[in-house]
Amino acid sequence: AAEPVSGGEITYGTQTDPVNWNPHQNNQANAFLYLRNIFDTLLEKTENGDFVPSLAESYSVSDDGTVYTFRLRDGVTFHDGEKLDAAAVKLNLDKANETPYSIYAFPNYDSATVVDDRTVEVRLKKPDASFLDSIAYIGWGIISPKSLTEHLNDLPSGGQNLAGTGPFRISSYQKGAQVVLESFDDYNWAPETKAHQGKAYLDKVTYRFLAEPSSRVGALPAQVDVIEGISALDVSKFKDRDGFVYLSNDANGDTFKLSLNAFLSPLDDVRVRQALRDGFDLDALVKSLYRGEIRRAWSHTSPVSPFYDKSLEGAWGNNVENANKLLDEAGWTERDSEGFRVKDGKRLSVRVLYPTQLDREQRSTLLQGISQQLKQNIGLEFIVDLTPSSTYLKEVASGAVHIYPSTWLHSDVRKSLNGLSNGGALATDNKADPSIQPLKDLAAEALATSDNAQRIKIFHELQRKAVIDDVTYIPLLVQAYQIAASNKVNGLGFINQIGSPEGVYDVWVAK
Amino acid sequence: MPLQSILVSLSRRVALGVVVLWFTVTLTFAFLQIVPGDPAALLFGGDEIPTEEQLEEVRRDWGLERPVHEQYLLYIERLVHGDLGRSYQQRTEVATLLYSGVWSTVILAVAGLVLAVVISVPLATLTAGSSTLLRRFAFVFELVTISMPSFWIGIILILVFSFTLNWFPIVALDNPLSLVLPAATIALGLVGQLSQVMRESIERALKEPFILTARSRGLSDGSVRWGHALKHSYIPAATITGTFAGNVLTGVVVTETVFGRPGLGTITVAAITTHDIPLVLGVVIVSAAFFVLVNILVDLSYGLVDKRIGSSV
Amino acid sequence: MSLLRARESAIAPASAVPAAIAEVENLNISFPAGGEGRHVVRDVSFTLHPGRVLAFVGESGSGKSVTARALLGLVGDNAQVRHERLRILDHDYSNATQVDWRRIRGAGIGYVLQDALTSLDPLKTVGFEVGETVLEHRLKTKREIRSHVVDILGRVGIPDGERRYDEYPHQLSGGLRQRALIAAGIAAAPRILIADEPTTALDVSIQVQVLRLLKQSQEKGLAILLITHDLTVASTFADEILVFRQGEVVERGTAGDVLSRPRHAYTKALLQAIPGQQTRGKRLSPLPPLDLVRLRPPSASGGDGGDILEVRNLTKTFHSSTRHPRVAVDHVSFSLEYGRTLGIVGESGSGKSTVARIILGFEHADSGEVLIDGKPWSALPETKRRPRRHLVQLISQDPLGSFDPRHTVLRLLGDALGTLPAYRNTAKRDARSYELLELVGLERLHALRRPRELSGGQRQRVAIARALAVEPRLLVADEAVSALDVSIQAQILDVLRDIQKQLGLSILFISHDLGVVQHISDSVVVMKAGRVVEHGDVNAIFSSPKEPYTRELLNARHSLSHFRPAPVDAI
Amino acid sequence: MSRDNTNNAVTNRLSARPKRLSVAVILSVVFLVLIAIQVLFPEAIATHSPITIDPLAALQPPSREHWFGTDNLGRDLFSRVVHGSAYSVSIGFGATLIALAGGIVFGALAGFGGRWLDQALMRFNDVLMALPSILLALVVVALLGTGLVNTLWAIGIGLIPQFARLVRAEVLVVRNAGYVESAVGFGFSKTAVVCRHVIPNAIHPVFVLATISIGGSILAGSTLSFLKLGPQPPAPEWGLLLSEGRSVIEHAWWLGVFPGIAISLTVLSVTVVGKSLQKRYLQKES
Ligand SMILES: Nc1ncnc2c1ncn2[C@@H]1O[C@H](COP(=O)(O)OP(=O)(O)OP(=O)(O)O)[C@@H](O)[C@H]1O
Ligand SMILES: Nc1ncnc2c1ncn2[C@@H]1O[C@H](COP(=O)(O)OP(=O)(O)OP(=O)(O)O)[C@@H](O)[C@H]1O
Ligand SMILES: [Mg+2]
Ligand SMILES: [Mg+2]
Ligand code: NI
Repeated sequence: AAEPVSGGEITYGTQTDPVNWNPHQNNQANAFLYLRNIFDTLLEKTENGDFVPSLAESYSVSDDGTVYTFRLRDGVTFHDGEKLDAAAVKLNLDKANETPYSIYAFPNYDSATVVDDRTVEVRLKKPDASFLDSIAYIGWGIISPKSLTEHLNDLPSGGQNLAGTGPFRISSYQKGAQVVLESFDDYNWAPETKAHQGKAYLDKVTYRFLAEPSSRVGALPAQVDVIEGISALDVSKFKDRDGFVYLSNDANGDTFKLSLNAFLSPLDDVRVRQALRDGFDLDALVKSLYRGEIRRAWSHTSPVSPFYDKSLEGAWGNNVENANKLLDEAGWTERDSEGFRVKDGKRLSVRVLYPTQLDREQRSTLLQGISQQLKQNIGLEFIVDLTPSSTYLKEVASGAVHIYPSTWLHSDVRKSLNGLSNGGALATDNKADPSIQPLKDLAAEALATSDNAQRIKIFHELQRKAVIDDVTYIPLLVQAYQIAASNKVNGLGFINQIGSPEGVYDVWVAK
Repeated sequence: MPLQSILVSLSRRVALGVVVLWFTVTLTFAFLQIVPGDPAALLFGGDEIPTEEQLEEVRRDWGLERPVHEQYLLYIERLVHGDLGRSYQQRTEVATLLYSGVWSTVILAVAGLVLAVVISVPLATLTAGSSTLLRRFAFVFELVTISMPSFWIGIILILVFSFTLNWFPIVALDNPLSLVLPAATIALGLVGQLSQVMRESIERALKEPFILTARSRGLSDGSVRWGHALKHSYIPAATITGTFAGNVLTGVVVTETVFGRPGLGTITVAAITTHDIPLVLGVVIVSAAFFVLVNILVDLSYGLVDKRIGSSV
Repeated sequence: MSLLRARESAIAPASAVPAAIAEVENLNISFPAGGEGRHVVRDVSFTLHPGRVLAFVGESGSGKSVTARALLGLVGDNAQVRHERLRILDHDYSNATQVDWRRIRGAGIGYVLQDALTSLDPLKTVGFEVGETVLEHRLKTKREIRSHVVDILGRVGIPDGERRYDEYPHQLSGGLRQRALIAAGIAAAPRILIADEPTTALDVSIQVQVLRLLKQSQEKGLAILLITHDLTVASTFADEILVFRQGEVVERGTAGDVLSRPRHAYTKALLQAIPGQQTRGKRLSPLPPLDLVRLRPPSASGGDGGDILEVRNLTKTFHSSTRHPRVAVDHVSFSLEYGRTLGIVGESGSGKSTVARIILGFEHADSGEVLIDGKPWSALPETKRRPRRHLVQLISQDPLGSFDPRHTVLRLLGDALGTLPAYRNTAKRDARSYELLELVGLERLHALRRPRELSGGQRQRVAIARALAVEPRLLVADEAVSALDVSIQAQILDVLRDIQKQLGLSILFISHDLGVVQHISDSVVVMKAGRVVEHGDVNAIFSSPKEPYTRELLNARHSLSHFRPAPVDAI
Repeated sequence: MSRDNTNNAVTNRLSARPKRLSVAVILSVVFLVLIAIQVLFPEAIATHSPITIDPLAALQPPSREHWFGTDNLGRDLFSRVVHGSAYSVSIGFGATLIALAGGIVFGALAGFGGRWLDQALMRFNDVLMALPSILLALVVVALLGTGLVNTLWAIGIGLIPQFARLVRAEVLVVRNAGYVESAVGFGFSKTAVVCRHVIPNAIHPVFVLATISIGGSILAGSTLSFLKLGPQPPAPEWGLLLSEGRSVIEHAWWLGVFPGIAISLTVLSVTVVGKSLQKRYLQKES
């Protein structure tokens, strides 16, 4: 409506203090809103899945799909005064593909070559449709070569030595408290996905980490201007209320779902998995917990993804009668004193391991609700084990966990496919199982093809197999992000690629 | 002569403190070795399960493949040189991380302690040995603060004084007012105990003959309480405050979490839950050193207040 | 009662007495809150005159201190005070407010409390405490205070006042502390000084110094109210004496009259109870002798003529990390015959208790040896000594501490009896316990009390009964009567003497009170700084001491007893 | 007249000693009895099942049907609080028992053992004290995992040094007490003296501390729950209820208020009873 104005500052209450400020090493979706202010990528992904220039003003792909050539924009400088050139980009790409330094190494990456000052050539081991996703992902954000060579060890802890090319630079960082970003005056290379060009409207933004949801909600609007991560109960405080803006966005990528370990008894019997899937009323639970602010999920893949299979909606779930029949068929006919089904003296029981650190938005409560319903409806014991992440990793590695609730929030085709095709595996030990080979082949085909329609078809097939036929995944929630702000703050939005809150480049404050 | 004996006892205490520190570090080190979980897996981070080769690489990188006793010796050797190692999770110098948190925590703790003393001293002194309405109020107030979980106190303070009344911001850290509520949370955790202990010793002192003597000189009730009796509550009060200060991390962990403040408390929780061994050890060292230091200071202060102690030890 | 009244009027102010500066008429004090309305002072009247000393005497709890404190309005918040007249320094204090009282406290009346250690604030300097009165009443400014205090300290005989000013009470000896307290009492130049037991906790020689100091103040025109339970002190010092008993004044008169011609039975009993040379061989208390014949152990008669206890060349040094090693016992030798009593006297810290503890086998001597019954004792390992331990029993100053607080008297006696093979049976034990209690003059109802629920005298009796239970041959009494009132002390001394006479026990009697030792002992050992300075027959030593130290001790005592009342025969 | 004239005074003083219990103490005891009944027979008191969910009845305010209201899964809060008492009370008692046992063993060894053992044990105690109890608890939880029993260990171990110190100090005092020496004087053996006199007399203040630390342990347990390191949902442990309720306190105050009251009143009662025990003990001592 109104004309954007430059100047001013805001305080932004956020959930997460990043564990690691190095974009090559950070995998917290909730941290991307800071990183996107500080770093740019070579390309940027648009809403409809295309890639548009950012630091690279153009790119080309060789016919065999193994060589990508990037032409860099001229006149780009880093916050520390370094110039963006081909050598800097090569250094970043090499670093981003070096393990264990980087967690975003691309399996088919072969090498990068400096062709001239502004041209870089990347060679892949074999064609891979998901490469550009990585290029556009913040995980491959371009860091100043000086930072990478001289201050590599300081980068995780943030601070002034962490220099990118983004519209904001780090002014100060207090671990556990806040990070203050200030506008980078030279910034003049916004991609076309942005609403404006030139330097950011805001002079300064203070991100204050407020892990307590009630603190964020309580602090708006008197003490902060914007918050993210709003629980369903609190939404009514802002939504359609005078003086506030409320935005919500479904996440791209995967949904929040149960991954079933189909290799571990009793889940190795597909009837048991089906019964589990159909033995509870997800709609009722989601409604009571989230009051319509968060949607239930139907597929492994997010409904906003171009690969989403809409036909799965209404195709499964809440069929207690059938679930009981399936369990009877599978031989779980006896009951023990607590009312659980028993076969050969063993109780029908599955263990669900969920790290406390990931528990947000009442997810563990949802799991408890499911557990209760499964007990009441089909006599299945669904043990929800909340554990600190340090022990979690060990337990996962042991392979003795049946169910593993998770969300992988990448829009990265390859990773999505990986998840869809590994049979719901949690642990390394079943990766080589021959039974999932056909899935893997399908996934590989989807990656290799350049035909998007074909890819979508394969995706749909995989989703249906995972949810309906094999029941390796039971989708639960469509992950969503929320932002609330006082209504003088304009220009807030979400990152196209994954749907989490965007940086504040386009944000301005009405005078 | 007295100075010399103070120095002797001081150096003995410091030596003892160093032993305690070393022992603490060793014990924690041993403890953490048995904690399940592969640090290499943590180091790898990321959302995919690393392969065995990748883990090997990480282990080599961090010296984790060596026998435990070698790791221990190496750690101690580095420690002696002031090197606390690097955090697994944040891959940063532990010393830097701790330094970034320590000031905020110290300010919070000191503010909390000062507030506790400022509340407790008059509360105890004015109500000792009397049965006024104020005494009854103090009784209820102390019991209530003693029996509430401190995170709960913190949440209520925030709700009432920050979000509803808007008196004390908690978000703007540069604003000194933002310290008030967290400090009050810490203080309220201590006030009950502190004023009860102080009152007890003031009451005991008030029954002593020297109080009668002081009264017989024409001193008013107030002068007797503030001028004579109060000082006698110093030692038990300092002991409690010392224990509390030495163990301040406990109070600070909760307060910092509730108020979203930076500091050692936040670092501690993160370090433990992510199994960041070097960082945990760093926290242990800092807080044990703090404990030892506070206790030395408290002990020395006994002698300053009560000269009998200085001369007999 | 009416008789007493008549006598009171008989000794109305003599013509030589200056006008009264404080008059108290029919003072009554009760503590309604502390129990069932206890009336602790009843109809007490007295006057104070410049340059004269009024003494309150009487046993513990008789209301002396409370009466004195009524002059300052400091009886206590829970007290009810009534009087017909209360005039102090020409003002009526009948309806005084706190502000009125504060004006007179310190400035008009100086108050010196009993026990100097606890009456000075341990956390304040001596100078502060002495100057506090002066500052409170704004008689001097902060600047002048130091020189004023140093001056006062000098006047009460504390040398080097400049240095002492900044010292703390614990850095002063007992005598200096008491003087500092007096200095604080007179710092604001009051006209009345109340001295509550100013000498009780002090060694004899220091007592003399303190009293001398009070005497000087009195001569300068101060009116002194002296409270003491020591008749000797009162007799030396006071112009007029009031004898208190259970809150009432039972006798009053000039010191000479009261002490030489006591009229009330209580006063007579009090005077009679004072042990010393004159009382040797006589009973101190009006109680009939105990009948202990039933208790006589079969073996006790044997061994006549030999030594029950022989101490040879004992030496004991205490080492401590912070102080210099301290030689507590230095080549001490003595012996004690069967059926006799040996006294040990000496000033505080002279090593008396340490010797006793070595004899009891609670402490190891560095060198030297103790023989009991002619057989090795201190050299034995504890396991060998254990079967014979019952032979030597301790009666301590603090019987309460020697009883397990959880146990009843019956259980305490039963436990002790349990060590004897003859009393393995509970019924037998109980019967014997009751018998023992009766023998030491206690009643059956006391058997089910816990030690805390008994009075000091009763406790000491239980301790004696318990010691006797195991059929000992030697009793070690370490300050066994020091904590008791004169009359109770008299009873216990009588009990001890009965025991010795009738059971043929030997007693090692330790005390710093020369009179007590003189009364009860056959022979005496005088100790100083861990060494035996003199050793011999009591009469010989007390009448013609050879060593200067012994003479010094006796002199100090003598100077307190110009006025030695003649003993009164048992009633 | 009795033979001993101080006799009466003493008896008077004894009967004069106030034996009355204050109202606060009586109320506390009554409340604790209620809690004990809840712990033993939760079914008898609870109106609903503590775990049965009812999505349609989520987040209802207190009513005749649901006395304390319902939580976000429609579970009856009153029933959850009733069933939760067992958790909180076991944390209080369990942790204290661990601390008591550890403290007595430690303290007694230090008090009776030679100088060297004493020194060694006390230095070790210093180390335990130097470790902030929260860190100790966190490490124990990291070591053993979360859960009720582990929570209880985590808290109990942290309390041991306090108890060990007290036990040792008491043992040292009692060991030098007159009655111990007197028992030796009667020829009792060392073991007999220790068992009959030293331990029974040293134990009383330790029990007083134990009473008070029950309350402290319940609070510590709720703090661990707050940090997500205590018992795990759906256990209705009070601290957990409270920390779950805190985020919705503005919309559903009952979720935060009732568990909070339950914790506070319990801790308060235990503290009041403990303090009154302590007072009686001191009174006996003086
Ligand atoms: N504040 C008080 N409350 C209750 N009773 C009191 C109080 N002060 C004194 N008494 C009682 O008053 C009685 C007289 O006490 P007081 O101190 O005058 O005795 P005393 O003659 O000075 O004895 P002592 O020689 O032991 O000092 C005692 O029985 C005492 O218990
Ligand atoms: N356990 C001990 N450790 C160190 N020094 C001690 C010990 N017991 C006694 N002493 C010292 O030994 C000396 C003699 O003490 P002891 O108790 O035998 O004196 P005393 O003659 O009984 O004195 P009092 O009349 O005051 O009871 C004192 O200086 C005392 O300080
Ligand atoms: Mg008195
Ligand atoms: Mg002695
Ligand atoms: Ni003479």
